[in-house]
Amino acid sequence: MINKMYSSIPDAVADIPDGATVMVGGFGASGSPIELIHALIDQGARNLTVINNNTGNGDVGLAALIGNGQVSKMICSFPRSSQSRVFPRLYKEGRIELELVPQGTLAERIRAAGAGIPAFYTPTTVGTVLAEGKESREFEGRTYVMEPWLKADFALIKCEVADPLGNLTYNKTARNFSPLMCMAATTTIVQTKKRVAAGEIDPEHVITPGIFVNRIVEVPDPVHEDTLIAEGRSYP
Amino acid sequence: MINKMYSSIPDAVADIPDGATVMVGGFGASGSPIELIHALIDQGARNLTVINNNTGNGDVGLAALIGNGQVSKMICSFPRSSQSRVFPRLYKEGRIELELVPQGTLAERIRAAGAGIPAFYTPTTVGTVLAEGKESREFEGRTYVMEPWLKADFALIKCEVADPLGNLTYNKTARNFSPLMCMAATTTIVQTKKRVAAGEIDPEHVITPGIFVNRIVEVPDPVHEDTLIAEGRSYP
Amino acid sequence: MSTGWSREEMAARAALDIPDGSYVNLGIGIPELVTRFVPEGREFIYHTENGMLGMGPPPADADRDLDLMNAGKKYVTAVPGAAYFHHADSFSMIRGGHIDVCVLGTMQVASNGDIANWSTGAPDAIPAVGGAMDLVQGVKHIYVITQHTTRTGEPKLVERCSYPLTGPGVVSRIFTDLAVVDVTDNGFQVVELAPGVTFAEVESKTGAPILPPA
Amino acid sequence: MSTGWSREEMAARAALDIPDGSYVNLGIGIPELVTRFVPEGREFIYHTENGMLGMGPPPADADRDLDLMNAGKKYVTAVPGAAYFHHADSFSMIRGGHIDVCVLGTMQVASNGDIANWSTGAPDAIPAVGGAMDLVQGVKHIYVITQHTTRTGEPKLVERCSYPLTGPGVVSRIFTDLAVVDVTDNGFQVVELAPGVTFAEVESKTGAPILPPA
Repeated sequence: MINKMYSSIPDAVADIPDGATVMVGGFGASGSPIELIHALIDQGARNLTVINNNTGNGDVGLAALIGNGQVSKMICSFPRSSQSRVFPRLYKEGRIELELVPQGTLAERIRAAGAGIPAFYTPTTVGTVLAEGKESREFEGRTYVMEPWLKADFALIKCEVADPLGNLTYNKTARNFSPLMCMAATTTIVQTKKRVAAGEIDPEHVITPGIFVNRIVEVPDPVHEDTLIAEGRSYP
Repeated sequence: MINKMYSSIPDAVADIPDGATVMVGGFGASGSPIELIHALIDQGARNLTVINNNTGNGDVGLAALIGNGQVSKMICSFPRSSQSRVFPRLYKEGRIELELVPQGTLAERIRAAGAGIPAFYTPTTVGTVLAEGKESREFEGRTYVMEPWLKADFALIKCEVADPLGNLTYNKTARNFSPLMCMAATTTIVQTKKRVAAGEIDPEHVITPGIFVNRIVEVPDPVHEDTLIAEGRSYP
Repeated sequence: MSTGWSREEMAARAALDIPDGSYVNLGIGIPELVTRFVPEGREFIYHTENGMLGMGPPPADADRDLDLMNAGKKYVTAVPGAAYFHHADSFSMIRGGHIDVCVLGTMQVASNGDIANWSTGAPDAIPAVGGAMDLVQGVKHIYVITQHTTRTGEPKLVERCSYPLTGPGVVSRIFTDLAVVDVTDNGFQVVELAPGVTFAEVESKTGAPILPPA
Repeated sequence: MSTGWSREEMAARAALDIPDGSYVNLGIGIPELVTRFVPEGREFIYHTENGMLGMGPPPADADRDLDLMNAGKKYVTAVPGAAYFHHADSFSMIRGGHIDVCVLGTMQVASNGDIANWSTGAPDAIPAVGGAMDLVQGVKHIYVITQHTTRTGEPKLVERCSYPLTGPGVVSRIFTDLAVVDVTDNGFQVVELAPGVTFAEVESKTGAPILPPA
């Protein structure tokens, strides 16, 4: 029987090498795979390029990974928010690179990578400084810019329910970028709140089919970034 | 309260004009909105461009629409099958135009229209006669062709459950092209087997969000193309 | 100091111009107040970029679900008939022209419809764009709610934006504390003045030529 | 007439070369037989282009669901752990390189890996391509199962396809009634002969240079 379950979080992230490109699911705190990120901090891979909508909050999760000096470049749409201090500091010190991508373009570039589409055209950024250096082209009298796919070596994903084949469901708006990142990464690593047997997820309700998932670890009581921050926690 | 329900099938398709481009959901017999198609036959619009994976079977549904002389052009991936006789006859007589599009490209072009992506690149057809006349381009050492979005004025769709806001679910592989066509048509007309109140479909299980749907008619016991053909039926 | 409209009145005035049944995306700040002033007999469906249609009001603290946020990362609820979806589907709704109205705050808006609301362009600022550029290019009608001038009295309605653009030529209507202003082929055009506000005052506080109410 | 492999034996031989846990798409005809010969201890997950992973065997007539078909429009079943999805997601799996193995029938296959299996190119034929061109460009490993020659004895393994291509340089391995043949940088290479079949026979029935088993 196909079984993608791992029993240990450290084992699931053990082979992420220095220099890897890593997608991290989540939009702000919702859907952020904190346990997998903390395991990556313990594991210590450096010089990572990380793709996420944001740059983390407080001193836990993605912000802690950045704060630990493991990330050399962020690809994101919104690198600052009310509780993000780590990235802004490193960025102003010139110690971390930023590729700013509008949110919809970020989502579509990730999907394109998963769908085998090397490039597409979008109206987003036309007429702005973010279109500088991009190839533009007219279709039906309107100008669009060309955007390339965005792939990753690994994706770290949080889901609600998983079966051993890797079929996943999510909870509410914690879904956000995660189904797309599962498609776009060579190796997709998932932490699930609940594990069920194959067949227990209705085939009509599967959000991420198992073909896009490589490894799953069960984390029954995941911590939530907002809770950790409210408690004043930091990691490690 | 927003209510997209129509009580009459003829009313739902009444304004489809001559010369319209109409997407028709379904893959072969599964998911084919037979009642809506038959209403379009009764309504009589002509010179239609129809987009579907196939060209219908027997003398009912899409094949009957074509047989009735209402379709001047088909855009599809597989215009012949074991039970398709109408299209092949008209095609050989030079009375209907064909745009042949590979199945995955057809799906992606429809999605692109719904997603505001005027064109994208795909490896499909590279090195074949179907790439002739298409613009090609290299990305990362591999050749791709550019494909444009594919829009429609109307989409005729069959679903399983709908609420008055237009949230839809489908049944099994009857889903196929339908969620994409809902996105790509200016006016999406849906026949549903079952109607429920808003909120009865779990928000996690919605396949087509209501924003992509304009009109819904309840057809509690839809006929199925395979059954009609087995019974030797024709329409009108 | 003129009387003019309060923040709430600006939001209520904007809500009046949104048709029944519209799919609406609201920016952060004053635009969020629109939900409180939906005119009698109308229903709007709220879209939030992070993946939801049918967004409802904030929950009581005890009822909040840590996995149910809006694009501003505030906790929200779902109304009956809501749907969740991933980011590519969410931005397909935006980019594909399926959202009817987007109401945004802004730093500047120009008489040709240009909007600048994402960056001051200051050299030491950390650029952060989010979904703003997708929204202004994709949504059918871009409305702006803004104070007519900055806190220091500088016009926010200008001839040309000095801040980096979010998008060119996209804004159709502006709701300020002083007036409702359309962006037309002839530039700014006042369509309605707030109670007690004169056209002369609006004109003096606008950084571009502006036409009086017809 | 040589002995060689039967249709079932060809399918069984192909199945031997598919690793455990593979995501597999099967073409119509002999490739469909692969499902009957999954080697002991292995599990394959079948993908069907029209929108399903975890396709199971055909149902009894009484159990068939008119909404559950495969890409060949035959009624099928779903195994535990199956998933349904729309066509764009289905072809993302194909085009995006997520399917491990596709086993196809063919009219011709060339020693450079070209495959022609969608059209004879006859002027009066109605062209019909379906998902064939997506599959050959997207799936990681393209296997072909085919009789070594046509019914009239013409080679199907050729130097250059005379029929219109489905895709160039995409086939990696061919399972015929006479042999297992790899497409290599040096052209066709026999890797295994069917019982009772000589290399000389294979060579004489192949329309291109072919190398003997190593």
